[in-house]
Amino acid sequence: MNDYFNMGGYAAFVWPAFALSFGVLATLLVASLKSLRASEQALLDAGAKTETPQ
Amino acid sequence: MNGFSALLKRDLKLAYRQASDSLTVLAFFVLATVLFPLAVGPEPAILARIGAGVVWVAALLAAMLSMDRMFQSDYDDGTLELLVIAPAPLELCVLAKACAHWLTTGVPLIVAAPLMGLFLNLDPAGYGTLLLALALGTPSLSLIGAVGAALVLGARRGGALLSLLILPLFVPVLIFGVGAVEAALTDISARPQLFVLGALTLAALALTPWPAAAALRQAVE
Amino acid sequence: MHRFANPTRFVALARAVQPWAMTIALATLFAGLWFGLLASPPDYQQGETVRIMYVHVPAAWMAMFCYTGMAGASAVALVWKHAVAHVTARATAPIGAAFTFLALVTGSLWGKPMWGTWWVWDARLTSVLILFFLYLGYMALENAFDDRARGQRAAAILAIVGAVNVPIIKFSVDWWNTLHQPASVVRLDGPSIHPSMLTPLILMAVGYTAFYIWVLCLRVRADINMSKVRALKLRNA
Amino acid sequence: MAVFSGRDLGCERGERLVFEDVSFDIPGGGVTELRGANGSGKSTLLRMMAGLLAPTDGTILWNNIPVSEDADAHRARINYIGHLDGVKGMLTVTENLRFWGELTRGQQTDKQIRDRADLALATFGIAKLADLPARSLSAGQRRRTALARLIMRPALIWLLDEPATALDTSALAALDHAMAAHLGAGGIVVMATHEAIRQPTPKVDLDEFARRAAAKHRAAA
Repeated sequence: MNDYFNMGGYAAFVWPAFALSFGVLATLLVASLKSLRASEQALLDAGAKTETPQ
Repeated sequence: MNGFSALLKRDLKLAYRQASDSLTVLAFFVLATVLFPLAVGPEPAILARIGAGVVWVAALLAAMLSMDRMFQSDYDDGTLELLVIAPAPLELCVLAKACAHWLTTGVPLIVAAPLMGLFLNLDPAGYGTLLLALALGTPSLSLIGAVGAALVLGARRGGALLSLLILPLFVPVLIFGVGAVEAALTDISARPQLFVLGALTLAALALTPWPAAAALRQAVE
Repeated sequence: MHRFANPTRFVALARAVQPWAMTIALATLFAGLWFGLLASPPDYQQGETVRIMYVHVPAAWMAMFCYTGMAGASAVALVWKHAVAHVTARATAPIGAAFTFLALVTGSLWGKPMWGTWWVWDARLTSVLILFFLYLGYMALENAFDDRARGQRAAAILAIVGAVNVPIIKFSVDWWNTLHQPASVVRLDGPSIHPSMLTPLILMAVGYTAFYIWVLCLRVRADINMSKVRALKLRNA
Repeated sequence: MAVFSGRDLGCERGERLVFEDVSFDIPGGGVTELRGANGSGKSTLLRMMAGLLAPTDGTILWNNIPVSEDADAHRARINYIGHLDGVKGMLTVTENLRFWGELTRGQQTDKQIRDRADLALATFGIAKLADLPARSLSAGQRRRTALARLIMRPALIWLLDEPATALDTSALAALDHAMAAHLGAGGIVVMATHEAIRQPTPKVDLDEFARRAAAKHRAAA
């Protein structure tokens, strides 16, 4: 199992590449989800019925 | 066409009366070029190797200095909104503005280029091609710059923003401009690069007035 | 807000598409990871580093795909004056920039073991770097104005001008790269792709596209909500 | 008889509804005042009539033909004086006026343009300032130079945005005189102003339109 993680000696390149890719995409996703929640809250505060009665 | 000539005549008259503007651009061009020997050392072989690139980068940055003010004064004093609704076509006005910018900025750079070549120990065989390449390339800098200047009208920190917008668009002109001079220096023909430079300028001449005019119209809306 | 070019229909569309995009994205990304990391052979020449291709190449494709989408939406927005198209273009920009950033970093991570340096002036990496600045220029211009509508229109024009220039930049960078071709540079994608490597690549590409649509739906809905909030505040003011 | 009209015009800037369902009909030889509180959209409506701003709703018509169908003809038909004077500080007063004449020269010769500029200077009493650089003029003198532009290019419709700002009594008299001549020749004047114009004129009251629209919304709610 251990030599698998070793990635034939290139572990220092393969794992960071995957980790970074999914890290950045996950951050983007979370930020977008958060901004949607905030906008729906702001819509409620402004007194309109929200566009999605979630 | 008389809209074009009227605006060009007025802009050249204005530039003549504020001659300091083009002189500062020229001074920047010389200064930027002089920085490189100070930075990389006076060793003639190195300077000769990077000379063409340095002259082109300095010329490009110098041309960009006065670009964001191309429409700014007309925008501030209300002339621009009158031009937008004048019966004269706005695209022609954009061409007149770009032409005035080229004459007041591009041409001085071309005239000063050989001196810069001297500073950078550029092989004199390359001077002719350098002048020709600058003459063919700088018009498209002014034309693409016109689009950028129209887009940043009224934006916060327009100058810095303008360079971020149009420097990527200057890359082809830079690559073929320097390529032409380096081809001439290695005595292979620089014709292909010069043809591409000419093509880029003709394309810019035909394509840039439309987005620039659209940008001006939405700027005065 | 009546001039908002039927936002309700667009919001309904976004809400309908979103769950589908989510499930497709998660499924294909998971499968892509599985195949990419476990179920595909190392390359006989590059060894395990070839696996980086599964995150690098899709990111580079998405960088181009998002910019084209942004330019298309901007063109629709300017021609048919659909404010919703502006919103789509504006929502696409950060996603496209993220993919471009990933393409650059993973490209550099892939280049280091092969060429020994973190950055190499390979033709495609250079073009993607310039594309990254086009994204930054779009986003910077978009919010450089006090009047939001001005920013949207100016950025839309820039996106179209940028889109026209991308092929010209690509052509000149390729030409420049072949001219200054240092002997040691190996072309980035190495040997022709072995079929067993194709499946993870395609899975990841589909996964990234579905992810883009998913996040796009989120950002568009958030943007339209905020516009409604501003309009309500103005009306009650 | 020519008529300049608007049907159910609406304008939305960003998320703000400036005005809606505004209609007007102005026959040849008629002067109309735009009335309304600050922010009611007087300048916006005037800019819309000038073609600087496309209406969000409704259409502007000339002889019942939408002006958008022939924008160039509409641009040739109007003369717009906005808040900004559109005067270049570095040029003299005459050069400023001649520029606007040359921009839309048509078949006029230089002499005709010069004579027309002299007439414009005389009409607004700034003949003695002719050779002064515009930057040394007072606000009122600059406003007179802007108004002189009305004479430089004959146009059927005068769109004046608070023309009387910074004008002294003699300038006001000159303006009235010029307007009377324009109206006598069948021209149209639309003016956004606060001063009471001496003779009673038809009005387009944007506050009235706003009240009606609000009432309609309440009725519909």
